[in-house]
Amino acid sequence: MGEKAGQPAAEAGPLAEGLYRTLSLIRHVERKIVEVYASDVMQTPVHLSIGQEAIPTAFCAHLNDDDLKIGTHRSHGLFLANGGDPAALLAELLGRRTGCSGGWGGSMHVIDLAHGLVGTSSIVGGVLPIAVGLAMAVASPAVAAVYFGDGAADQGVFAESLNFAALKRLPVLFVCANNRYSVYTPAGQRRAVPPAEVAKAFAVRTIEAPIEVSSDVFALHELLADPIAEVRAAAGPLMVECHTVRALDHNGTRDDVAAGFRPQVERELFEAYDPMKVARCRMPAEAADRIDAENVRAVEAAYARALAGAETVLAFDAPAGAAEAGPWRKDGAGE
Amino acid sequence: MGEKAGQPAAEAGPLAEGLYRTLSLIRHVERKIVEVYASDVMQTPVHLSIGQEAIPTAFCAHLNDDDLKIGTHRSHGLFLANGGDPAALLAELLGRRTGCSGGWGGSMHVIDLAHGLVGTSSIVGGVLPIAVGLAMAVASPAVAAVYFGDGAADQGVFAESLNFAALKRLPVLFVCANNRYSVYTPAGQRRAVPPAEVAKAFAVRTIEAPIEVSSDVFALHELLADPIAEVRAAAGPLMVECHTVRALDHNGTRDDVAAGFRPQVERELFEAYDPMKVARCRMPAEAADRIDAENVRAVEAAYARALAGAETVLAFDAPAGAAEAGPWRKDGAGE
Amino acid sequence: MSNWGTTPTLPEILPLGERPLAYSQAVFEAMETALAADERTRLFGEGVTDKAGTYGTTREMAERFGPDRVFDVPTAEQIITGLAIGMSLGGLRPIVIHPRNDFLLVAMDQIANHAAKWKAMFGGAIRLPLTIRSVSCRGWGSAAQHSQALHATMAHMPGLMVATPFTPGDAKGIALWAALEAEEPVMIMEHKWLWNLRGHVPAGCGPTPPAGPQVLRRGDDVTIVGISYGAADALIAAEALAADGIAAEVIDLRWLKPLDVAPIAESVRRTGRLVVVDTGHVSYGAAAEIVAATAERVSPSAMKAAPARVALPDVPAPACSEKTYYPGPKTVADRVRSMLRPAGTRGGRVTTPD
Amino acid sequence: MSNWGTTPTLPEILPLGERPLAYSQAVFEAMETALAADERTRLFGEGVTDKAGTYGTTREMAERFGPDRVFDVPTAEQIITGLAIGMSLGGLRPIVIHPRNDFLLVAMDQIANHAAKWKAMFGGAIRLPLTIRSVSCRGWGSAAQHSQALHATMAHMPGLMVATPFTPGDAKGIALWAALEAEEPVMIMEHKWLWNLRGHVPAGCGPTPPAGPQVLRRGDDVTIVGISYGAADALIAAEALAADGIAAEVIDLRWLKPLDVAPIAESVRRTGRLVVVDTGHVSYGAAAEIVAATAERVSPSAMKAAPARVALPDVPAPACSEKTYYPGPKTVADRVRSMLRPAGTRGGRVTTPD
Ligand SMILES: Cc1ncc(C[n+]2csc(CCOP(=O)(O)OP(=O)(O)O)c2C)c(N)n1
Ligand SMILES: Cc1ncc(C[n+]2csc(CCOP(=O)(O)OP(=O)(O)O)c2C)c(N)n1
Ligand SMILES: [Mg+2]
Ligand SMILES: [Mg+2]
Repeated sequence: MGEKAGQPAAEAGPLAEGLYRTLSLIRHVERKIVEVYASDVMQTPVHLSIGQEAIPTAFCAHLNDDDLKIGTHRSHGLFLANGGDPAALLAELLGRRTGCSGGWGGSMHVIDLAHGLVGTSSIVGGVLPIAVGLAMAVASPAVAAVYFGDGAADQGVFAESLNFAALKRLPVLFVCANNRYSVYTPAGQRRAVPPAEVAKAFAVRTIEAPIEVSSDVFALHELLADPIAEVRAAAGPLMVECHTVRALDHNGTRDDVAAGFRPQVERELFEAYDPMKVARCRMPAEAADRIDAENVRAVEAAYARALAGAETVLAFDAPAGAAEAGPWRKDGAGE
Repeated sequence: MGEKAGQPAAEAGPLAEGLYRTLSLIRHVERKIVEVYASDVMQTPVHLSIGQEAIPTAFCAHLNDDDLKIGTHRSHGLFLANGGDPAALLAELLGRRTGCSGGWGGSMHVIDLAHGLVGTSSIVGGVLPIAVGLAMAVASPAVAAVYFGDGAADQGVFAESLNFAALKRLPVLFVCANNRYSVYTPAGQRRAVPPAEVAKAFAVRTIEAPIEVSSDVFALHELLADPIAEVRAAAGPLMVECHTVRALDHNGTRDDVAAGFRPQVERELFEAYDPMKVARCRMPAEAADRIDAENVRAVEAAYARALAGAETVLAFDAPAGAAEAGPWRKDGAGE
Repeated sequence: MSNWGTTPTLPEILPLGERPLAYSQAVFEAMETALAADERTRLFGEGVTDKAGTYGTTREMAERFGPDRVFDVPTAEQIITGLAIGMSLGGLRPIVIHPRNDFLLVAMDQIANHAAKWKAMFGGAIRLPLTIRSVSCRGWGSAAQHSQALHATMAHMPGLMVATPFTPGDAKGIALWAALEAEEPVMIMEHKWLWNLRGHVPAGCGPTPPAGPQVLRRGDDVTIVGISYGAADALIAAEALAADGIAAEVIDLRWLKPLDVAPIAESVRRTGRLVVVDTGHVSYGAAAEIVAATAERVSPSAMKAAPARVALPDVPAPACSEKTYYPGPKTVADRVRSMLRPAGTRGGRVTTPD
Repeated sequence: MSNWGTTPTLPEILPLGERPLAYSQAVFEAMETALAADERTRLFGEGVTDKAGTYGTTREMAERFGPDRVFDVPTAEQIITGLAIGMSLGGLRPIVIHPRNDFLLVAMDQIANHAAKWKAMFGGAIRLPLTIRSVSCRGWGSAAQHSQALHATMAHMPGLMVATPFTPGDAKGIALWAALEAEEPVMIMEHKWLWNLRGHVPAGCGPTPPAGPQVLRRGDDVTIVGISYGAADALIAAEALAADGIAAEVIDLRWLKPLDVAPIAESVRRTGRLVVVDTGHVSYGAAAEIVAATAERVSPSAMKAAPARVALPDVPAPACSEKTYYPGPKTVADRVRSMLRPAGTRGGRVTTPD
């Protein structure tokens, strides 16, 4: 998972298959979550990537394990596109000790240090300045990347982060998945201008990918190749605003359009720009089917492995005021 | 003080004299502060406006008592240009009950409700969103105005404030006195772009006044006439970035250039663009001298009045957890 | 399935009176009543106008009172809060909602440096009426950044009034008072697990100003002070203790600031024992203040046992293992029982006297 | 004249040892030693590289260690703090300075939602070593927004270690430990009025890990716990009390988190009396925790009087009338004296037992 190549995308061949494999893996993992979520086996608030998967798939394909990445509450796609083990993600959602965060994080807090993912935060906008700090810690040619939503760009710290990255010419890749919603509040009630305009103001190189491109994993991958290479070559930060659409509810697995929380046009957008559909149109059907089938099997196996992990059960008998180190030492899960 | 006219500035006549009177008043009040500060009679950290006085003088001349204003730690100029009583300001610095804030605020927290000044904050950037809230409370054609420094524009909340003002087309006048320093840290160590660029990104109408204009009270007053009238006519927010120079120390009355805290060029800038000198060049000398002399007398009288006020002495015997209302009820100063 | 899981249905632990309503419904009534009663009120916050309507408490208010008075906002807590402060200074009476306590931390500068201090900084020359509603949540793997109860942090800041309404009646009355009559910033710290709690709620517009703690249940063996949802744990524990012949007095704190400790001290002088049940972290939390303020006021000779706190451990909330993380009625009851055992045999879950 | 007034020169209340240094000089030594000892350290904050150099504690560091390791920043506390977090997660050991506690409120989200929780949120899979220095100030009309002491607010947040070094030796040793050895975020809450306090400071690089409170003076009549500058008031008060024949034990708290109450409890079991002197506001503050934690651990029968707190009133600091606003040695001594008077005649300045 998480093809690490730099060549331009093609409709067939290993690069295209690698991209499609990641895209399809994210979709299948999240379909699995949707399938089991009603049973309450996953007691954690899930923010699904369905509809947006091409974005992490495309940019992560240009990154490697030395690059440090950070994300938000909606990071299943980032975790998987970055090469994360689906079983570790599913185990985390199941509250297992084998989960990527030992069960402590749940869906919103995933980590994968082996692949350079230093964590994700559920405080909207909170990771933006942290990403800039990551860029001060990496050694060239490594870069830092932050994957966030348009809501995060509402926060003032977005401007602070752009300013500092531009001022010090830091290798930060800001990737904004603009689904035009913060929960159920549309951009029109929140923003005077799109996030890209703010980046441009700070003289940060900015790319705007319309939904036609953001939903096309091959096109987006190609679009980002040179700009990311330039960040790596110390050209300073890069902002990428990807227009996209969220297929399901902000949180959970409900169809929130059907439930009246977002307008019908959102559903139509997803129908038109479902990245899986778009990719399949550009792939040989045989290859796509084969990869999907492999992913179905991989996800089932991962889920079985995840279920087999022991539940995280913690003891909290630390006295008031004691050092925080205690509890997870006892359990052992976190050490 | 605080001429409230809308005509274009002229080198002589009541408008020009009014502008000069305010400018000169601010200078003379602050010279008085410099004179007495060494004696420790004012036990409060003073952030002087010397060098920057033309800015509040010019924009306040376009505002009236229904307009709500808010400022920062460096607000003596704002307080006086807005029509505030010099004796109330000086009494505040002296810790008197007759001070504009009853002695509670000191130099950084001045208020003058009669003239629409709702207060000032010493937390850099903190008043920017509050100003936007003021704009939601005023009734047209009144406007809200915030006077702040370039350091405040470093804070992310500056972007949040611009965004919301632009989104709702609120009548907010953002006046930034850009002296290129936050304490002793120059803009080059803090900012990738000047504050005006951020405002432009949010599609806020933006005016940049170079130091030649910002130091010329007549020119700046004229420059702002139409734009402020348009804010009043519900055209949405306006950002004015005024390039300027601080004559003395960030805080206190020392010559910080001589002391090596800022480079020599800052002193030269002040020599070249001292707003008092600039204004006097454009005024009949007789009028300027007459007004200065009147202001000297007015300031002496104000200082004498201020000194005559009773010192604020408070009692703090409220039990733990009691409502905060207690203490100043006892003293009476705050009621 | 469930969005953040379901809010638990509590047993009927409060008298229902003539007009029993759920807590969330009581808050809803306060919002609609305040908006109808005073033109100067405004209501806003993230999601206030969406179909979910802040857990149902603001549903359809925008349609009824117009988009100028009820509106949604950017995901930017500093401007949200600063807006409210400016509106208040300009003569309006804003009600702002931060849907989770955790988000208050983004707005701390506006809340604690500005709203709290404005009146004092100007010697009382200006007033800053402002209602901030914020909800503390827990459960369903909310995890560390979505589970905080920050009322103690707020109550430590002079200039803020801080309420933790527990009964539906208080939830309505306090919100109305804050929105319509208060002259200071009032933080109303709600708790999501109280949404379904039912109790008597007077009809109409009855603002209730700050008041001292209220006794929810009488008893002579131990005083249990509950803060916010802690009062539910306390009431359920008291019921269990009664079966053992232990009569617990249960007191709902209601207001952290202003704090009226006298009724608690009076109760403790009678029972000689104090347990404080809080929804926040134990160390440097609200329970510490109650224990300390009581200790200052009650002669040590009146105490039959050392006081105790039942609160969250000093560890950020994990997404997993919530059953062992959160104290509950059993924790409270066990704590009381161990307090009634002869000295030297004590032991506890969160705090361990040595 | 004076910039924010002068910092008072304290009497010699500490043993000077072989190497007496002022507190600010001790912090300066910690900074230079840490930068020299570990390539991964970084030092930044508002004004860190200017000629004033953070009250002298960072002077010329940029010149000596280079602008990549020591640098100035925008006036934007969120990015300043977030930078430090990211650097730490990326393997560096940042030291970040917020020159006043008040500015921490702008950074609360980064500090309390992010730095504090990162380790727990990922089950301990990652460590976040991070030193945050912040100074509490007072006096010279600093007023409400420039006078706060927010250590209790920080200590209430699990995941943060919080120190209030009082002796110059601790100021150096704790900063070195935080910068070079800690694996968690450590908040070092300094106090500007300690800058000139002199005491023994070991030469070289001697990091001192968290330790329990230290006894600064022995006595059997009352235990006075001082927090930060409160320990200075306590020591001076103890001297005055000695003249009256009252022997006060003075304990410097040192670390709020982790908190080791045992030595305090032990002292109080002997003296039967406790006064806590704090630099923060009294309600919901650090003194409450010390009183509560002690009360939980000491049998009421061992107490000869109710405990007491001497701290700031629950009112934002005024620019004026600071002499009546701040408690001082006399307040502490009076509180002790009234505690030693027979019951019923007690009275106090900040807290009034009823
Ligand atoms: C500081 C903060 N405010 C509010 C929230 C509540 N919240 C959780 S997710 C979310 C939506 C964020 O929108 P966006 O950044 O566009 O991400 P998306 O969910 O669309 O992927 C909000 C407002 C939060 N978690 N943190
Ligand atoms: C949030 C915050 N951070 C830091 C400070 C310290 N400080 C006081 S004034 C000041 C300079 C602000 O610069 P600017 O906004 O340009 O105003 P100027 O002093 O130049 O008029 C700073 C950093 C503060 N008061 N508040
Ligand atoms: Mg979005
Ligand atoms: Mg400046």
